[in-house]
Amino acid sequence: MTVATGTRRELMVVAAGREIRDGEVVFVGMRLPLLGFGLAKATHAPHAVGLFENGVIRDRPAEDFIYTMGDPPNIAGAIACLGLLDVMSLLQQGRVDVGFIGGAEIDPLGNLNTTRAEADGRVVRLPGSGGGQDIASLARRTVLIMEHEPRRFRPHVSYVTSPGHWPGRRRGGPATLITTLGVFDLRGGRFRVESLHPGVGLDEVRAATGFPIEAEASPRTTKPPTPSELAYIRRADPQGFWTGGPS
Amino acid sequence: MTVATGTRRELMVVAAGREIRDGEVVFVGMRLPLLGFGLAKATHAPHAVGLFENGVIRDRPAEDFIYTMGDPPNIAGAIACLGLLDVMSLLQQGRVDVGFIGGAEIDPLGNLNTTRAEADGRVVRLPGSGGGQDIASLARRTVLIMEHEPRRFRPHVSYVTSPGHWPGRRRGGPATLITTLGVFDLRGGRFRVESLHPGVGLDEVRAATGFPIEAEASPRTTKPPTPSELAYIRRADPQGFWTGGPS
Amino acid sequence: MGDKRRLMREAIADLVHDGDSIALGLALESGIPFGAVHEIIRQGRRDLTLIGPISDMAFDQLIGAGSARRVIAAWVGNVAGGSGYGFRRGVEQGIPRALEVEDHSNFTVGLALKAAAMGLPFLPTLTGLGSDIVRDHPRIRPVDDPFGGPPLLAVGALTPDVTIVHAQRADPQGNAHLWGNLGLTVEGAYAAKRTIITCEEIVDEAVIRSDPNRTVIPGFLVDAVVEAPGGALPSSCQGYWRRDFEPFLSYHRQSRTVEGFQAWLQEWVLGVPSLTAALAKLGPDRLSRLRVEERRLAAAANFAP
Amino acid sequence: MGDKRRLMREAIADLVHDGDSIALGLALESGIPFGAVHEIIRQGRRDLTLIGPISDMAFDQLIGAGSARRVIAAWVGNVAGGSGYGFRRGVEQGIPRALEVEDHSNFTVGLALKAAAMGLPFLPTLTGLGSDIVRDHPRIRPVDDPFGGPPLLAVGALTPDVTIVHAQRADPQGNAHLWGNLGLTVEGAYAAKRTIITCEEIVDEAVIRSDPNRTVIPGFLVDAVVEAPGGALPSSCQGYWRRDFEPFLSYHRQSRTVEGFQAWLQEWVLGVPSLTAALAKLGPDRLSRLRVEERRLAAAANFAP
Repeated sequence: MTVATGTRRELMVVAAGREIRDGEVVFVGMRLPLLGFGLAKATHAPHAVGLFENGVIRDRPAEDFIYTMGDPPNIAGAIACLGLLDVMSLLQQGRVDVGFIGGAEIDPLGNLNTTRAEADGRVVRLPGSGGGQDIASLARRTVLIMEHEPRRFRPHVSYVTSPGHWPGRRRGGPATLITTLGVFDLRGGRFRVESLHPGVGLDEVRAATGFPIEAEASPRTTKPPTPSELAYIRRADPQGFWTGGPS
Repeated sequence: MTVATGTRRELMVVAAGREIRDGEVVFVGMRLPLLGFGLAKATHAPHAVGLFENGVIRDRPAEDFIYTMGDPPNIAGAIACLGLLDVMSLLQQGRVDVGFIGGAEIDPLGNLNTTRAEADGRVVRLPGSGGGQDIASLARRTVLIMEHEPRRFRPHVSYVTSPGHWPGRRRGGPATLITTLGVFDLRGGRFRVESLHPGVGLDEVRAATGFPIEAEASPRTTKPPTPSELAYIRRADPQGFWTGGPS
Repeated sequence: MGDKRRLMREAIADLVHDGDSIALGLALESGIPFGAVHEIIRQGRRDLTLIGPISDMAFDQLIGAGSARRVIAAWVGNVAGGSGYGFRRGVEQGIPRALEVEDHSNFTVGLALKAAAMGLPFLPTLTGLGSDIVRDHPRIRPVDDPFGGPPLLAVGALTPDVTIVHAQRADPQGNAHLWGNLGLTVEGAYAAKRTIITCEEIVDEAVIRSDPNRTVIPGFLVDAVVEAPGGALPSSCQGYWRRDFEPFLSYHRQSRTVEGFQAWLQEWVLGVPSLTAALAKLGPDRLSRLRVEERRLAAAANFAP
Repeated sequence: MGDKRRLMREAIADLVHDGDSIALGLALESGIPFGAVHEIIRQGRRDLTLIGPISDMAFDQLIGAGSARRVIAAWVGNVAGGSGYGFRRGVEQGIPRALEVEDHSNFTVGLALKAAAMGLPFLPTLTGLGSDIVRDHPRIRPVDDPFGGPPLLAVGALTPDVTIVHAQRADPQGNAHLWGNLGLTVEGAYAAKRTIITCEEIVDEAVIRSDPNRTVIPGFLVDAVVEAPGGALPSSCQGYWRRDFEPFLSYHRQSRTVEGFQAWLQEWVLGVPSLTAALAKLGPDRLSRLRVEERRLAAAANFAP
């Protein structure tokens, strides 16, 4: 793919940013969603507020590149530095409109597993929930970010770390899934293609997904980044630390 | 009573100070206990720490006279200014060794009423618990401070604002009662004269107490303030705002 | 997040309605937003539910003025004087109108606000066992320890319609810096549906962002920020105003009778159009005695990345 | 309150015992007390239970060194690299020894510490409903809402034997000033039986008293205060040290194999006598690149009475 339309990860950043509406309170997280938040702030959502689970509240991106949410540039110029329980309490109150979560495995209901997986018969211990379970349980809606690989898309995840759509849910649930291949609408417990990234075909997606998915005969193409969106991303991630890789 | 031995309220301050042991964590409160805390710090308990329910933690008295615990001199030079729930949490943890409470009415079990009293058939609404119920419930021991008047010492208080000794108690309870007439030992739910203030007789005390009290035939006399104790009190309360009145 | 600066009159008119529950005076004896309290009285609000830990004079004034129907608090009176006569007349005689009281301790009213601030229906506690306060209490019930320990009490969540806080400074978006004793201020702001900040100074956002740990109330929880220097007088505001002791005593004396209260109300609230006018009425000498001129600054804290 | 200043070696020797539960890294990726962590390894502690929200490399090192028997955490790994190989070997293969894991989310481990900090047996929450983490969990059970709402989960109290915190500064009595993101630092210090503060600077008590709102851990909760500048490296310490990114990546590479881990352990922990020696090993250029020289000071806050 040419520089003009960006790498797939750049596409994912743009798609993530588009999930944020102006004025919303966003549980941000790191990597692609962090870039998406900054992009949204710089474009269509200037009044969005970002919460980080370490207690940091920001209404604009850090002035320097950060590797973790605790890095000093994420503190300097923050609106507030509170405690973890303060931001989790805001989440539990229902004051957080949208939260971003990633996972190692996903199933059709948007359940995510980040705790333990099986690979060729062996159990692989994954790092764990972090704040994933909390965002999945308590945000008004969630946006999921995944590498689109067959081993990650399973009819049933072996362990539900971050619950998706289930009968007992009281609030929220997965709204959108953004992968390396496309954007999917998960509202109401369905799993529908919303758009495919440029150059990605429906067959490729079905082959990379271990369960049936709904799609129109010829799905829309994910709107590529505008030049100014690309310019923003490349300023924010100059080394391509997060957005480099497969184009 | 002469200046040499001090007013009764000065005696009460000294008695309150003597209830504080070195190194203890003290839930202070205002008026006489505040002076008692300062006196203890200045004499036998240099390492005591004082908590105030507004969230202030001090290890020495305020440098100027304060009318309320929120007055600016009580903040300046404090160790910490936390929230009310932070100090209440320390209290609930059992980290507070001793707390001071006053009341409008008391009964033989050390139950205190600061909510509503009956006077000549009419209900009189009192200000309420403040932190009294919490200190009474949660401190490792409590020291009660009262005006010693018949209408205040009742076989049964009409309303238990701050619980005294009762079967369900899990911790602490009233240890000592300091009144305008003497000092009383309330441990274990008994009500015993420990000492009477200089010039006070047992008959006077019995007449001022609406229920039977235990006492030795000739109770000890409350140890009067030393000159240096008196000097401290008169520096701390130069106008006699709290320690003036009936000598 | 948008500019939330408002005049006191507008903020009270738009955000405080008849019948609302209002939490204020949450820092106990300091930082009581008397400027907002008196504007509420001037605008003739009715049927308010007043929420706080202890209330030093402010609730007594609202009750005496007939603005309140209900009080949810641990202590209502006048810390310097003791009893609050307006509160007593309301409870004992229904003057100027019947007053309901939901009694609490400082801890239980704090836990009620904290439960709401955490988005929970209740928080457990050990305080109050054996007290008459918790008997037949509408917001306090027994709860079992699911881990087999002895039973506790559950304090139900309390969500004020409005919380009013007096802060030292805030930016136009409502991000507020507070220091000194905080009491239940933070819990009250998180718990409320709407929050009004009155403050000594509205400052540039750069001042607030220079110390994010001092921002105990983030602006996205705030609906209006009102620049109201002296808005906590006669209570103190650390670093800005000393406590003005005399008005607490004179109010205590005057309010002993209904007539005395009405005279006080006319002279200090209804007869003055605004906080500014009330402060002017104190006169420059009084104000300069109360204003903190000395500076004892917090030690430097470096936030450079 | 007495002078609590100790050397790192003394503080760890006296206050951290085999079999203890230890909470550390409570501010998540910043302020991780690596100096204390490596001293614990040098002193050969065993059978430790490690408590924290996410752990960025520190738990992985303690596990790889054989110091830990159990982990109570929400996430264990290497934030820059992903998986923690020491953690994986412990869980998957029992290398160097079997490792038990009590899985949590950041919120539930925080509530477990907060319950202990509040002196409660549990705190209720809505998080985790529908998750496999809470199924058959030793510390999480259903609890009814006594006010009739839908059922919640109760998170049982977690009381660490020791909590270790890296602060910017503290006075000799252990009154500690912290700024930047706090994570679960305050809850961990309140919850613990013993607390060790390592800090960039031990300062005169007047510095601490100049800003009591910055004292998030009062000294009477602290057992030892250790002056350990750079004691959080390679993690950051706001206003003092930047994050040293390279060691996280090189440790991630080296620890992929047991041999690589042992080489790292020998070079950076067992082979160096102290934190001071480890910092010297980094060299002056590296240290000066990491040290924050710029000053962006918090806006003045006046505490004058």
